[in-house]
Amino acid sequence: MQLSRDALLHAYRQMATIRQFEERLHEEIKTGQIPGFTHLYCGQEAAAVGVCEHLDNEDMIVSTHRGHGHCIAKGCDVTGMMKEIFGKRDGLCKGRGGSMHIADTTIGMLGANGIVGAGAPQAVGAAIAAKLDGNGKVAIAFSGDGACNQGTTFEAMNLAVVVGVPAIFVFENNHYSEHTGVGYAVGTSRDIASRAEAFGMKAWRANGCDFFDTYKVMGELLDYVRKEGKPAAIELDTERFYGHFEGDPQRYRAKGEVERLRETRDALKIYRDRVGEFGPVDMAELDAIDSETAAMIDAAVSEAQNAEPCDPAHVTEDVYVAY
Amino acid sequence: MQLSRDALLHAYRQMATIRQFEERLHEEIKTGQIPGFTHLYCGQEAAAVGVCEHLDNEDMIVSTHRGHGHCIAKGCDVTGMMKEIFGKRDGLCKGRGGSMHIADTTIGMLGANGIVGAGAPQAVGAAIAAKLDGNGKVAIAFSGDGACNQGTTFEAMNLAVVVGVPAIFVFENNHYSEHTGVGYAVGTSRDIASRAEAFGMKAWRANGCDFFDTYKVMGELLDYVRKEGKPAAIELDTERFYGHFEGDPQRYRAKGEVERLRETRDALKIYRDRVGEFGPVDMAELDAIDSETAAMIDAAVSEAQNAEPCDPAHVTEDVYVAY
Amino acid sequence: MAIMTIRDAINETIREAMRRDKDVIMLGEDIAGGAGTAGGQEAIGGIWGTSVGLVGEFGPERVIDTPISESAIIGAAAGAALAGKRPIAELMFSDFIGVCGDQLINQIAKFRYMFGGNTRCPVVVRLIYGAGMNSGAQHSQAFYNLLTAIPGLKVALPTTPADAKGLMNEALMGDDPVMFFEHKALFGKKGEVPEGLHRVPFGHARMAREGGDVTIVAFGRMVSFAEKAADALAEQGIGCDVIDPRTTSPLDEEAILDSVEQTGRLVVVDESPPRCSMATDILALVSEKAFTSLDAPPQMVTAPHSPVPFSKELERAWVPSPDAITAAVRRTLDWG
Amino acid sequence: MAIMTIRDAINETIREAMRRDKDVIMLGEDIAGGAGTAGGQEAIGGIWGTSVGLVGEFGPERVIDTPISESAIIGAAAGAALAGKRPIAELMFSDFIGVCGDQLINQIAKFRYMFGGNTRCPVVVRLIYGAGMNSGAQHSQAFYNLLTAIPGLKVALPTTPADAKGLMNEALMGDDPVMFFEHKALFGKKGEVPEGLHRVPFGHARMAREGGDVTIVAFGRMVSFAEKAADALAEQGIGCDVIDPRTTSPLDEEAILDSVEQTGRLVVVDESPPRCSMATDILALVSEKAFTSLDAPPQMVTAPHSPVPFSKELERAWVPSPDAITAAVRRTLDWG
Ligand SMILES: Cc1ncc(C[n+]2csc(CCOP(=O)(O)OP(=O)(O)O)c2C)c(N)n1
Ligand SMILES: Cc1ncc(C[n+]2csc(CCOP(=O)(O)OP(=O)(O)O)c2C)c(N)n1
Ligand SMILES: [Mg+2]
Ligand SMILES: [Mg+2]
Repeated sequence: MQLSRDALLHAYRQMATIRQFEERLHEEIKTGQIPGFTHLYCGQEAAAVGVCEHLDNEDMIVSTHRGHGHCIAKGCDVTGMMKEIFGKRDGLCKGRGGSMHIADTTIGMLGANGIVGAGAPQAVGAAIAAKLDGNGKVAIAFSGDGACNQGTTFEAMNLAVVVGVPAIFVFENNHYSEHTGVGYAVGTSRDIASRAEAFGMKAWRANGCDFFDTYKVMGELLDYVRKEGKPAAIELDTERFYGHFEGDPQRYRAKGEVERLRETRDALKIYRDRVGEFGPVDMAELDAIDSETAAMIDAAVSEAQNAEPCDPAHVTEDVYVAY
Repeated sequence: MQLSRDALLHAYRQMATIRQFEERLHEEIKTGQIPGFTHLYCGQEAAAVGVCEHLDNEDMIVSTHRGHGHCIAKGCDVTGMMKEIFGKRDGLCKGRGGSMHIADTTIGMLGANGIVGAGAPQAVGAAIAAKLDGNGKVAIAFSGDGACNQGTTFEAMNLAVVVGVPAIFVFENNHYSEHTGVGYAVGTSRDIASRAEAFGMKAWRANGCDFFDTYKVMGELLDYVRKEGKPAAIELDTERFYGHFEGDPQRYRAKGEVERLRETRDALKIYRDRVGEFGPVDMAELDAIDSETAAMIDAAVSEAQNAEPCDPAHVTEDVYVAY
Repeated sequence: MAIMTIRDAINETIREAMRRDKDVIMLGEDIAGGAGTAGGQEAIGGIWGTSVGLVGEFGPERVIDTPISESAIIGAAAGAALAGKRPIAELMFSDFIGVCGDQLINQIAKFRYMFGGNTRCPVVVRLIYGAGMNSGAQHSQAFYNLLTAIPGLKVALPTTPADAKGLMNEALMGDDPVMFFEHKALFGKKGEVPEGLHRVPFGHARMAREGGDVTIVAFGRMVSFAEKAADALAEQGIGCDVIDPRTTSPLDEEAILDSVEQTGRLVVVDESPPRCSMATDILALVSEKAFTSLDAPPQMVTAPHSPVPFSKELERAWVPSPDAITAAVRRTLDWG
Repeated sequence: MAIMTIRDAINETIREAMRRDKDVIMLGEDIAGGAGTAGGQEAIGGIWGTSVGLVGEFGPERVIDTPISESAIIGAAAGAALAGKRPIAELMFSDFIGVCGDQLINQIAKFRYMFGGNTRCPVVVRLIYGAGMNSGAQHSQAFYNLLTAIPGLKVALPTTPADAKGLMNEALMGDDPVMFFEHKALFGKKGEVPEGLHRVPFGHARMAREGGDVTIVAFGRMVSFAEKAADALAEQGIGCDVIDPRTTSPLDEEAILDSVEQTGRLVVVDESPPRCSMATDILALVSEKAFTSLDAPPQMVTAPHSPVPFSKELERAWVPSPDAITAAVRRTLDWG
């Protein structure tokens, strides 16, 4: 697999943006300016980006409570997201959604979701729409290893097979659902992908900390889905660097686990290590992207900090289109 | 496998009772005396009996909307059931439940259920109780091929594996959910049992129109479950002789399908054909059981017809133990 | 104007909508029927007969038979709506809202609000509901109160063929999610249905009877019971306003308050058990907003606080009766 | 009497119950925490800290961490109860009732009735609820109205540490299913808790304030807001009865009606949106049964008909405030 320089640099920029967005949130949350509870995507960058770099605005994704990475990878406005997470009135969702409910349907981002497992059937519906429109588009449900135990996820996989639509189930296995290990909660004999297979779907597996692996396997999957018009699944082995939510003391981790993961499973490091295999990119170019991204995130944070707060008078707006 | 004469005759009596109960209901429903809608179990007798002949009163089962067969096989009072289905005040559930809600927890029959898929997690809970009580008992969820698409069923299988309890999932595949074929609704690559396997469970398969096959395979399964304390599943290939509910015009059937099934897949015929392999039983004994059963069903029907109707004054009784 | 049943009015309205708008699609269990069988598709047309002929005309891509997976049905409808479609999802019994409740109350109802107002989720969920056919505790409930309680959902309950058409058209042409409750005992009810694109705006009550002495607000099948009671009372010289709100969310508060201002007497008839019901909703509305108009304690005629029983005698005692309505009207008149 | 938080009162009460009765078991997500991890069990003790130490004392057979499968959690609790256990099932957020709604409303609630009265299903479902922590539309709701509407369920909402203990003990010693709502903003609230087997019978309201001029009925966290309002009003010489019903099903109608008979004025404070809410339930009760006692229109102070918003300013505007309560009290006094 060879990639164009543009493609290589874009993918890196996307991952760097997610990483820096999340690392910065981790700091900002400590200051008490960010309301509610926040789930950081740090560590899983290669998963979102490895999937979404294949998509355009008409492909659709449905996300989870840990949605910042998916949103950025799908192209949501980063400043708008930052403002939303700070709860500001011109945030991407007018401060009404917050971290767990960011969406931009105009670019095929159908929504982060606070209900574990709720998104999977929605992706099937979006895929039904895509099939009817006959535009070759796909709909993707991101789910965690925990979400793969929710009945809706199973129903969705079965329904997708029955109706034969281009729905794709991306399982990001970061080995934890909250404070519980995947080895406990997923009682399956093999892995999550094998569950999808039992529903009559083709399933792939990839290293969700390695952009190149995820991107390549996802490409094969998409070729299959676009050609056959059938659903498919992929399990991405990935890692979460922070707690389940910010504030989680993470007593369930092994000693030194996070340090080890940051050493061996860091998507950005792995990208730098491997990028030479896929095209000519200079480390200095990546460094430049890092700096540009840092400046962009800086700007987004200060814009968010200085943005107008929500106006209480707007509390009952947009409940309906017309009532 | 050899069975005692008592065991052989008891199994036949149970199947004959279910058959005649249902055939008689089919006639009585035409007279308009039976309220509501009724799902007949005719054709699946070997499944319920092949499973339940292994159980005693402390083993527990959870049933479905098509529950008469399970109730009888588990030992519910047949006259009480008939009165219940006729909606009489001393019916097994005081006329408040009806065909879809027959239960007798004193003999481990935890309830028929009008909600497809609701029973499976309940069986897991009963199995949790059995494990805590350490009494070697098991809990069984009967489910149809349609119910195996409901999220609750999947969640239940996973939970049973996770907690490691003696829950058994019996899938009666009668090839239809209402008017839809199993080949359509179950999008799985192989069969229903393979879904259970994907959840990390051992699964068996048997001919659910053949008591001997079901009984034998179920015996193996129970040996495994009782020894290992783990859940297991079995898919029973069986047939439904009547419509989904009484009144169903069954236009989805092939021409002559029911006649062919009654010829080749009749549990009682198959029993008579094969019983010689398993022990010495006279056909005349079976004929005698048929006659006794007919008389018993006759008596149950006339008792039900003549029983006191419900008293409207009781409508709000037993909502709570104490309120 | 053609005379037809509610069943046929719904069928025809959906058919016309699907002809008019290729984005209208349907999902549900056995709504075509016969998928994967020797008899083949369209063997059934829905167990209620409301989708007869639709798969033949529009094909299985638009009239989608689903497995028994209500969460996936409503979830898929939600996703298809976010992607620009106008799905009609059928819940064979409204009793099944618990099986797919999250997709209704946390998803469809909230997308627009929590996503900042840029999203539309025009799903129409058809919920077949109601007691009276001895279907037992799990197949007889009238859960419109539970969904009326949820901001973001609209709730319609047609009681005539004309309203079935008009409200369905309104639902299918609006941009909000609509919970469309169809009473199983009303499917066979006949009446005149206007031709063409007949629409009934939400939030506009229908005055089923005008009388002026007592206001009766009734929901769904209870409207006809209230009419029966009103007719009997009329013979005794007592005039009842019978108000059929047609939608509970939005609710035509004005029609109710106006009538009570004139009559001073209110009876609300609701097929649900009493607690946190539409009956309490209307009593609260009137006592808060038309307090001085009330000349007698407002009355609720509801099912009791119990599940729906199976047997004929018990179910008959459970469902509110025309007699109970008459008695309640009399109580308001005999007051003080 | 020890002073402790509601969080600790719940923890201690469950611990004592599990010591007393080996049939009491717990199921939920991360209620022990750390299952299948290097850190090992009891890393957490529930994300609310209410089950700290329990897996250590009673083991993972009785304190069962589950996968994310709410229907299976409640369903398993139901089955275990039918098999003789007394399960406590935790819903991490009451917002998730839609995910497992059927097991609540069609299963647990109805077994006893539809199976003819021979069955007991003593499941206690703990539902952590409420707004005020910027948790957004899907993690902030107060769904006690939806479950109060369901015959067969009991619904408790403790507001003090003593009641948390007393109502939990009552739930665990009774034989009916109980929906036990715990407000997340109240977990840290401290108060005296009686030693020993303290029980608070269901259906008996607590009089949080006695005043005699206006009756305020408030639910859950709103009780403390009502108390705040009452204290402020007391300084202005206005005496409020503040009634904390403690359970909504059964409801202590008498306490409410008695107070209104004396005061003639009613304000109901409810954290839910208005429609088919506990606020409407109480207004209906009072207007039907204490009509002549009312001297002014009864007032509802509720959240608006919208989902719960995320941002601080919006959520603050959404949650009913002590000021809104004070204003409503004044409206009833200024009437006429
Ligand atoms: C229906 C539902 N149940 C429980 C929760 C609480 N919860 C939020 S995230 C989470 C764990 C999800 O694990 P996983 O799917 O692996 O995603 P990850 O957090 O690892 O990204 C849980 C239990 C929820 N939000 N929704
Ligand atoms: C949750 C729910 N959805 C739909 C129904 C309506 N329904 C009753 S039985 C049935 C088909 C069940 O098929 P299967 O599980 O194969 O059982 P069978 O009828 O063949 O015994 C359906 C769809 C229901 N009762 N509950
Ligand atoms: Mg995870
Ligand atoms: Mg079947």
